[in-house]
Amino acid sequence: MQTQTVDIRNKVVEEDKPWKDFMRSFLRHRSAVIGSVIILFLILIAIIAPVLTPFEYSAKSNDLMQSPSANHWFGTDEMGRDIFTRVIYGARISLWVGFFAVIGSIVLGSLLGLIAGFFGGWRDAVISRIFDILLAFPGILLAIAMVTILGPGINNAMIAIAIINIPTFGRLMRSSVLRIKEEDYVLAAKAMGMKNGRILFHHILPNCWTPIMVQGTLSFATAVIEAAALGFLGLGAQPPEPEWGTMLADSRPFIQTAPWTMIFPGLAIVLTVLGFNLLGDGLRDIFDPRMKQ
Amino acid sequence: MGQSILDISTLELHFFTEKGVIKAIDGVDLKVGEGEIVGLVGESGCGKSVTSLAVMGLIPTPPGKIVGGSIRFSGQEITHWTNKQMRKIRGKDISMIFQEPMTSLNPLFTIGDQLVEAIRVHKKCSKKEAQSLSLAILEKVGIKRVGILKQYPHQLSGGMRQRVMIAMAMVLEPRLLIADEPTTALDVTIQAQILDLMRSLNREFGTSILLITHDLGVVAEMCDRIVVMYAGQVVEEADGRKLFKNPSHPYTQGLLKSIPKLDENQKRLYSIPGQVPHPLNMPQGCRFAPRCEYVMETCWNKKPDLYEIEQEHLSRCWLHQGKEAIENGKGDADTT
Amino acid sequence: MLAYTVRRLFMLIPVLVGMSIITFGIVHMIPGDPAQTIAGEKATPQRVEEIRKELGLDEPLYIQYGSYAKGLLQGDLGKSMTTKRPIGEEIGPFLAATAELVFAAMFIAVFFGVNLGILSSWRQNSWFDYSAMMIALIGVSIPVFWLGLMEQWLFAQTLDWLPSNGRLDPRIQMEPITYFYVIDTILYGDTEVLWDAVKHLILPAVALATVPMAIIARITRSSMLEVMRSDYIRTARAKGLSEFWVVYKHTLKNASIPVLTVIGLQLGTLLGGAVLTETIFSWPGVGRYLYTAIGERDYTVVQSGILIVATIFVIINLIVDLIYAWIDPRIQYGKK
Amino acid sequence: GGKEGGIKKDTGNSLIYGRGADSKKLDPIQVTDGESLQVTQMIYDTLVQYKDENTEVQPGLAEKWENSADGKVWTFHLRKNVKFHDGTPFNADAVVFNFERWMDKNHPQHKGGEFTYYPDMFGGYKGDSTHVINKVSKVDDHTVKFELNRPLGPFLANIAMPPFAIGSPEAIKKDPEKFNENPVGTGPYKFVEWKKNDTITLEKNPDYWVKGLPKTDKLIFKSIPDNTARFNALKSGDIDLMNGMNPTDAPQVEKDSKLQLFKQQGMNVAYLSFNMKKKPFDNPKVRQAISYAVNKEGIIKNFYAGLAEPAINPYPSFMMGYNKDVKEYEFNLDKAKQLLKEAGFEKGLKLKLHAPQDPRPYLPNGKKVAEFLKEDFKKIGIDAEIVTAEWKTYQDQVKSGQHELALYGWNGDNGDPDNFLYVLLDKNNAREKDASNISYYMSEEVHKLLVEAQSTVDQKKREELYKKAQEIIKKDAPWVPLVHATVPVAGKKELKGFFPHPTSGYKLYKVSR
Amino acid sequence: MQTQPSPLLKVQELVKTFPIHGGIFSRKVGEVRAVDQVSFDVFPGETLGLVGESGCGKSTTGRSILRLYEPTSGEIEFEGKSLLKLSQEEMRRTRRDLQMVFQDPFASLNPRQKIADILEEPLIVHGIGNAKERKEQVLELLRVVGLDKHHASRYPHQFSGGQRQRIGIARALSVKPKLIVADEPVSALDVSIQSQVLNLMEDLQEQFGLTYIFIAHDLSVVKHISDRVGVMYLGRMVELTHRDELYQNPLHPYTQALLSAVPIPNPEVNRERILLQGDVPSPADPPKGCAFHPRCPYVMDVCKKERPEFVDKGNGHFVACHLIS
Ligand SMILES: Nc1ncnc2c1ncn2[C@@H]1O[C@H](COP(=O)(O)OP(=O)(O)OP(=O)(O)O)[C@@H](O)[C@H]1O
Ligand SMILES: Nc1ncnc2c1ncn2[C@@H]1O[C@H](COP(=O)(O)OP(=O)(O)OP(=O)(O)O)[C@@H](O)[C@H]1O
Ligand SMILES: [Mg+2]
Ligand SMILES: [Mg+2]
Repeated sequence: MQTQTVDIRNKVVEEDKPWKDFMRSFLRHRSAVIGSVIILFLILIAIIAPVLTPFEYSAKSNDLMQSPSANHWFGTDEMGRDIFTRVIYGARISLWVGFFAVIGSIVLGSLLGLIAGFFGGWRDAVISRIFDILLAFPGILLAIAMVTILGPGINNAMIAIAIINIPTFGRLMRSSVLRIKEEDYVLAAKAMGMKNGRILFHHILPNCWTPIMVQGTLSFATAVIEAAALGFLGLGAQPPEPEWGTMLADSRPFIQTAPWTMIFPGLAIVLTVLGFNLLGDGLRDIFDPRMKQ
Repeated sequence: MGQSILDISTLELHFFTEKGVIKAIDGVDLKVGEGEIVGLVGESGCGKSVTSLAVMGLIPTPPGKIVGGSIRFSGQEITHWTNKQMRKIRGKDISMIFQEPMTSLNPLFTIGDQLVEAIRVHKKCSKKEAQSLSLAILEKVGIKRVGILKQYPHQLSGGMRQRVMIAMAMVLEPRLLIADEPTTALDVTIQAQILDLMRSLNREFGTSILLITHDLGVVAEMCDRIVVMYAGQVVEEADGRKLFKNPSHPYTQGLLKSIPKLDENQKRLYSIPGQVPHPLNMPQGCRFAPRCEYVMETCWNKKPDLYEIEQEHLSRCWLHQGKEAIENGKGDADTT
Repeated sequence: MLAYTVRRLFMLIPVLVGMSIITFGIVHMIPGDPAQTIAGEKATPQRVEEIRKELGLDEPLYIQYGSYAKGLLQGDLGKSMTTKRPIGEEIGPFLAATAELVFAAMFIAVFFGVNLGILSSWRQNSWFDYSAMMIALIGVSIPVFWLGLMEQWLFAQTLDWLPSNGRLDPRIQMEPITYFYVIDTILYGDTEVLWDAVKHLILPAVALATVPMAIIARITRSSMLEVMRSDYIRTARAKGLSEFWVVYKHTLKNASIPVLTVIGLQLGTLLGGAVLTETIFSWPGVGRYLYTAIGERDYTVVQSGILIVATIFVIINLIVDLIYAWIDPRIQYGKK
Repeated sequence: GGKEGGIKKDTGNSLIYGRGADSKKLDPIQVTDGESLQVTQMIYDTLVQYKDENTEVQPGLAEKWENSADGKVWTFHLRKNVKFHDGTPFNADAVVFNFERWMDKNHPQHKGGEFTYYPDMFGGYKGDSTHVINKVSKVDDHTVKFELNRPLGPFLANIAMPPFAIGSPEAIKKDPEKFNENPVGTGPYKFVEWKKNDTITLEKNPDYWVKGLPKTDKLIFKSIPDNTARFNALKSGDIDLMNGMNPTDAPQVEKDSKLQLFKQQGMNVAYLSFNMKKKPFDNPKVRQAISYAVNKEGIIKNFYAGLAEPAINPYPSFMMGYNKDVKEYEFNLDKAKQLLKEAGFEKGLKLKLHAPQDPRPYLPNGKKVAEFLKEDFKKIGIDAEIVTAEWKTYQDQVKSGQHELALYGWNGDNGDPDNFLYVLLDKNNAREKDASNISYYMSEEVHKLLVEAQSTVDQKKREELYKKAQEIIKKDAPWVPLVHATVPVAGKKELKGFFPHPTSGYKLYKVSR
Repeated sequence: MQTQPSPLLKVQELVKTFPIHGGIFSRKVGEVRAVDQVSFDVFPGETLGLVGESGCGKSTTGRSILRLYEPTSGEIEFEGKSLLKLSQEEMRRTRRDLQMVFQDPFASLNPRQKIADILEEPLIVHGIGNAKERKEQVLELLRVVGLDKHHASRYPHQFSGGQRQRIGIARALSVKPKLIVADEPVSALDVSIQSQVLNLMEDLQEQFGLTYIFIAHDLSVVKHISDRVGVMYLGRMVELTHRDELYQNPLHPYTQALLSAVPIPNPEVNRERILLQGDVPSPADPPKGCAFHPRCPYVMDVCKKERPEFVDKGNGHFVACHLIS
C-alpha cells in the first residue's frame, strides 16, 4: 500500500519545543518540583500575608510572651506581637532581599565577567584580579564592614550581599564566555560578517545564562542566609520590620523562657533556603548536558 | 572455521529509560571462531558497543538488561553470570580495548601501575615480575622507551596510548580480544601501524579478535568474516570476500555504494535516503524498510529473520526468503 | 613543581596589594573615630584631637596608606590602636583558637561528608542515598547561627551535657604552648583537661561543620558518580578488578579533586566566616577579634587582621592547588 | 604527668566573674573603660578609695591626709609595711615615681599608650598652662606632698579614681611596654594569666594589707560578650557573678532559688533627645506633644522588667538639688494630639527616630524602645522611621546632630548635678561636632544658672540654682527624660559580701561564698 | 597551466603561530607553528582539497583565510585585493563572499536560535532584502538543501547530524558567497549520511558556480570531490597537484605513505604498505630541515638541515622534497 509507505517515511519523531521539553524534564525532577512548590508557597504567603492574619506585624499588645495557642499559632514575643504574623510578613523581606541581592550581583558580576571573557587582555587581567581579591576576603566580614559604612538597613544589607556575590557570577560568566567564544557557532557568526555586539548579544549571552540561572537560584538561598546573619548581628532590617534574622537576635534572651520566639523564625529561614536549594539543584541536573541522553 | 570461542545467539538487550524502553539490541547472532578475526560494522548507535559490553558483562544495570538470547564463551553460558564470576575471565580470557585511547587510561596512575595491576589481578606474581612482564609486552607492541613504566598517560601520544591499551589487553594472552573502534580516533598512518600490530598478535598468539568499526575499509583489510548491524540487529553476515563481492542486504549494498573509493573514480555517489530510525520509534517490521529501495508490503509489518542465502552467508531481508515464508509470516510484527 | 609553586606565589602579589588597598579604604570609610574610643566616651574634644594627631589620623589618606604599606613591606603589621600591642603578636592566639575550631569542624565535615558521599554514590538511588542527600540539603540550608543557638538551648541549657561557651573551664589555667588547646593538653599529658577542651569544642565545631559536611557529601557523591561513568573506570572493570578496588583505588583518587577544592574553599571561608559561631559560643577567635575591632574602629587591627586572614585563605587555596598538581600529573605546568 | 607546672586547676575557692568585654590593658592609667578598670582595681590600690557602696572617700594606701588652708598643698601619710606583688616596698618614692610618670610626657617610662585620664582630671600634662599639679615630692619614706598650682575642688575624689593606682616602679622600669600585660600592684590579688578575649586569672595576695582579704583564693574574669549567653552561663554554674544583664532576665533570677539579684541604684539617665536645630523640633509645642506621647511606665515594664524609675528631671532623685515639684508630662495621647494640632501638624508628621543597637546600662534595648515609641507615635499621627546604628557610628551621628529624634543617655561620674546638667544641656556643650548637648539646647537662661552654680561654693545656693534650671528645662522640653535605670547584677545565692557600687566598679575581693 | 584564469584566491607564504604561555610570569615561552609558509592558489569554480593528519594545520589555514584567526605573516589575495590590508569593518563586509562550513554540525549551530533565525541572520547583517523577501529566501534555501519548510521553526537539537550539516551549508549559501571553506564537513557524519552531503555540495557547486576549499582527513572523500588536492604535514604544504596525478603519481614520501595506509573496502586488492615509524612531532617543536625527515624512509643528510622548497615539478604538480629536486 503506497499510502502507508509515504505515511511512515515522513513520520518524524515529533520533538517538543524547547520550553515544553524543559517543562517535561522539570516536572519529572522531584527536587525541582518540591523546591518550586515551596518557593511558590512562600511567595503566595508573602503576597497574601494581610489576609492570613488578623494581626499587624508591628502592633504591640498586652499578651506578652505567650506560648503558641489557637489564637497565636506561633506564640507572641516580648512586645506581645504575634509571631506567626511576623514570620509570614518576614517572607516578604527575605524574598525581596534575596531577589534584589541576587539580581544585583548577577547584573554586575555578569557584566564584569562578560567584559573580561569577551575582550580578554588587560581588562581580563584587571577584572580577574578584582574577583580574586574579593573572593579572598572573608565574605561575612566584608559584608559587616560594608554595612557598617553604609549604615544598617535592609537595603544596605542587600547591597553588601550583592557585592560579596559579584565574583561568583563574574567568574562563572567569564568562564562561560570563554568557553562559548570558542564554539563553532560563534566562529560561524563571525565568519558570517557579524559585528561584535551582535555576536555578544545574540550568540554568546543567550547561551551563558543557564549556569547563571542555576547559580542564581543557589545564591538566592545563600543570600537569604546572609541577610539573616546580618540581621542577627543587628545590621539588617530596621525595626520594626519583621526580618527573620533580626527576630532571632531579638528573641535570643528568651530562648529558654519562650523558645518559640526562636524556633519559628529559624524554621522559616530553613524552609526558604531549602526551597531555593532544591530548585537550584534540580535546575542544575536538568541543564546538565551529561544528564541528557 | 574452527570451534567457536564466542557464540552469541538471538541476543536481546533493552535499556529501560525514563522516556521509554530502548531496544538497543534486538536479535544479534554472532560467532567468533578460534583464531578468527571477525568484523562488526554498522552506523553509529546501531548497538555495536552495547553488544561487546554485553559480552564483557559491563552493561550498566540499571538501565540496561539482557532480556533474551544467550552468550556463550568457549562453550560456557555466561549470559547471567554474576559480576564476581565475570571478573575471573575479564582481562584474562576476554580482553577489551576501547575507542578513545585518550580517556581509557586513568590519568592519575602511571602506565606501569596500570599494567602491573592488570597482571596481578589474575596472576600471582611479585611486582618485579609483573613489571618485567609489562616491559616485555610493551616492547612487543612497539614501545621501547626507557622509563615508560614511570610515565603518565598524558605524556604519551594517542597512538602510543592505544598501544599501551593493547599491551594491557594482551599481556595475559587472552583467547578473545574485543576491540571497539580501536583506531577511529587515530590518524591513517598511525591506524595502519595499530592494525598491523593487531594482525601480528593474532598470528602470533592465535588470539581471536572481534573488531568493531564503522570503517568498511578496515574490515575489508582485516577480517575473515564480517557482520553488518543496522539499528540493533544483525542484517548480514558473510565471509569478507563474499560480502564485498556479493552484498545481499539492501543496506549493505547501499553502504558499499555510498562510500567514495580510492581505487576508482565515481561520478556520483549513491546515497541511502532518509536516516537511521530513532531508537524509541523503531519501524514495526523490517527496521530498514523506511529507507529501502526494494521495500514491499510485508516489510512494513513483519520482521524478517536471518536467512541463509548461500553457505555461510546470512541476510535479514524478505527479498531472499521464499514466498512461503512471507505468507507464513515467520517473524510476527512486534506489537509490544 | 617548584617553578609552578614559585609562579603561583608571584601571582599572589597583586592580589595581596589589592587586598591591602581595599581593606585600608574600607576601614577608613567606616564612620566613627578610633581616637574617640581610645580617649574614652567622656573625653574632651581637645583630647580626642590630640590623640588623632598622635595616631597620624590627621594626615591625608594616601600618606597614611603609604606608611602602612611601608610597614607591611618590612613585615610590620602595625600596632593595635587600642591595646598598643603589635598585631602580629596579638593575633596569634586568636588565629590559633579559630584554627582549632575550624580544623575540628573540617575534620568532622570531611570524615562524615566523604563517607556519606561515597556510600550514597555506591547505593545510588537507594533510600539511603535519598535520605542522605536530603539531610545534606537540609544541612546546607540551616543558618549556622540558628543551629548554634538551638544546640546551646538543647545540649547546654536544657540537657546540660556540654558547656556552651569558651574553650576551657575558667578554673583551669594552662600555659599555652601551641595555643591549640587540644594539642597543648596532649603535650601536657593531662587527659582530664584534654576532655574538658574537647567538650568545649564539640558544640561550636558541630555547628560550624554542618554546612561544609553537607557540601562535601554532595560533591563527593556527584564526582564519584561522574568518575564511575568514565572510560578508564570501564577499563579498570574490563581488567577484572574487584568493585572494592575500582571504587577505592581508581574512583576515589580521581573524584578527590573537586572534593579537595571544596575543602580548601570551605577551610578558607570558615576561617574568616566563623564570626557568628564565635560570637554565639564566646569563642575567643579571630572572627570575633576582628568584629570587635570593627566596632572599636581599631583601624590597624581591622586592616592587618583581614589582610592576614585573606592571605591565609589565599595560601590554603594555593596549597590545595599544589596538592592537585601532586595528585594529578597533568596539571604541573599550568594549562594555559 | 607531662610538662611541669603548665596546667593549674582550681583549688576550690575561686570566684568567677562574667562580663561583657575583655580588658584592653592592665595598666590602670592607660585605660578608660569600666571592664579594664574593674580588673586593675583588684590588682592595685589607690591612695584613697571609694566606700563600698557610694562615692565617699576613705583611706587607701594613704592612712591620713591633710590639705593646706589655701587648698594648694596636700600631704598624704602612707601606710607602712605594704609591699608590691614583686616584693619591692611601697613607699613615698613609689608614689612620686608613678605621678611623675603620668604627668611628664618626657618621662622615660611614659610609654605603652595614652595616659588619658591624667590630663582629663588634672588639666593637662606637665608644662601645660592649665596643669594643676605643680610638684609631687617625698617628705620622708612614708609621706608625700602634692603642691598644686591652684586649688582643685574634687582633687581627693580624683585621686580616688581607679586609674590613679600605684604600680611597682621596679616592674614598670623593667619593661614599661609590657607592664600592660604584667601588672604589679599592691592590691588584694596578684596577676596570674590573661587569655585574651577569654579569661583573666588573679590569685590571692597573701600579704594584702587588709587582714582577711581577699576572701577567695582566685578571682577569674571571664568575658562572654552576649548578655544572654552570659546569663545562661550563670544559670548553668559556669560563672558565679555577672554584670550587664538584660533587665528582662531579672525576674528569672528572682525566681531561681540558686541565684540572687543585686540592684544597683542608677546614677544615670536615658532620654529621648530632640534635635532643636532641625525643624519642626525647634517648636516647643511639637516637643511637648511628643513628650506626652511617651509611655514611660510601659517602657519600664517591657524593657526594664520594672528595674528603673521613670525620669522626670535630667538626673536621678537621690542627687543634690533634685526638683521634686517639677511635674512630668504624663502619658496622654489626647493632649499630645491637641498640641500637635496647635503646632500645625494635625495631619501628622514624619520623622526619623535614631536608636542605638548595642545595649547600654541605662538603655538595655534601644531598638525595642524605639519600636515601642513608634507604635504610640503612630496613634497621634506621627510616622517614625527607626534608624539604628552600631554604637560607634551612632555616637558619631548624634554627636554631630545628624538625628531628628535620638535615644541616648548618660552615666554620671561623680554624683554632682553639674556632671549631668552642664554636660548635657549647656549651650557650651552644643558643639558642631562632638556635642555632648546633642539636643542643641541653647537656652541662655539655663546657661547662666549652670555657670553660676559651677562657681558657687554654697551648697544651698547651688541647689536653688539647679532647681530653677530644672523647671526651665521641663518647660522647654529639649528631651523627654525616660528613665533612671537600676543596674541589675546577678550572682549565686551563696555569695556574700557583694556591694553594688554606683560607679560599677565592685570590690570583688570582699565577696565570699 | 598556461590557460588558467586568474586565481580567485591567492595564498602566499601564510604563517600562523599561536603563543605558548608558561614560566613564572606566564610569559610567552614558545609558539606553535600551526601553519608554516603555506602557499597555494584557488581558481574560480574548482574544489581544492586539503588533507593531512590531525593537527597539521588544515583548519588553521582555513580560518586564517577568513581572518577568523589573524595570520602572523604572509599574503592573502581575494579577487586581486589583499585581505590582510582591509580594516575590520571592510573585512566584515567582505566575508559575504567568503563563507565557511564547519566540521561539527552539533557545535556550529547556535542551540538557542530557530533554523529560520539562523538562516535569516546573515541576510539581516548584510542588509539583504526586506523582512518578507528574507522570509522567502529562507524557505528557498531550505528547499535548495533538501529540507522542508516546516523545519524553519525548529531548533537545531531537533535535527539529525546530516540535517544539521545541511543547515550549516544553507547558512553559508545564504549570502551568495563566491568561496566556501568547508572544514571537514562530513567527518562527523555516518557513512550513509556522508554521501548525501557530498552529493549536495557537488550539486550546489554546479548550480551556483561555487568555489570550494574542502578540508578533510579522509583521502577517499577528498579524492572524490576535489579537482586539485594539497597534502599538509606539520603546518606545511608538502604536495599539491591535480587529483588524479596525486593518486597515481604521488611524489612526496609522506603522500605515498598516506595513500598506502588508507584501508580500501575491497578484500581483493592487495597493496604494498608503507608503514611509517613513530608519531607526528609536535608543531611546537618541529624538526629542523624537512619536517618529515624523522619518519621518512628515504631520509638523506640534507633533509635534516635544509627545508625543501615547495616548487612546481611542471604541469602544476608542486612538491617540497629533496628527493625530487
Ligand atoms: N546507558 C544507556 N542508556 C540508554 N541507552 C543506551 C545506553 N547505552 C547505549 N544506549 C543506546 O543503545 C544504542 C546502541 O548504542 P551503542 O553505543 O552500542 O552504539 P554503537 O554502535 O557503538 O555506536 P558508535 O559507533 O557511535 O559507538 C543507542 O541507541 C544508544 O542510545
Ligand atoms: N587557538 C589555538 N591556540 C593554540 N594552538 C592552536 C589553536 N588552534 C590550533 N592550534 C594548534 O595548531 C595546530 C594546527 O591545528 P589545526 O586545528 O589547524 O589542525 P587540523 O589540521 O585542522 O587538525 P584536525 O584534523 O584535528 O582538525 C595544532 O597543533 C593545534 O594544537
Ligand atoms: Mg560504540
Ligand atoms: Mg581541524
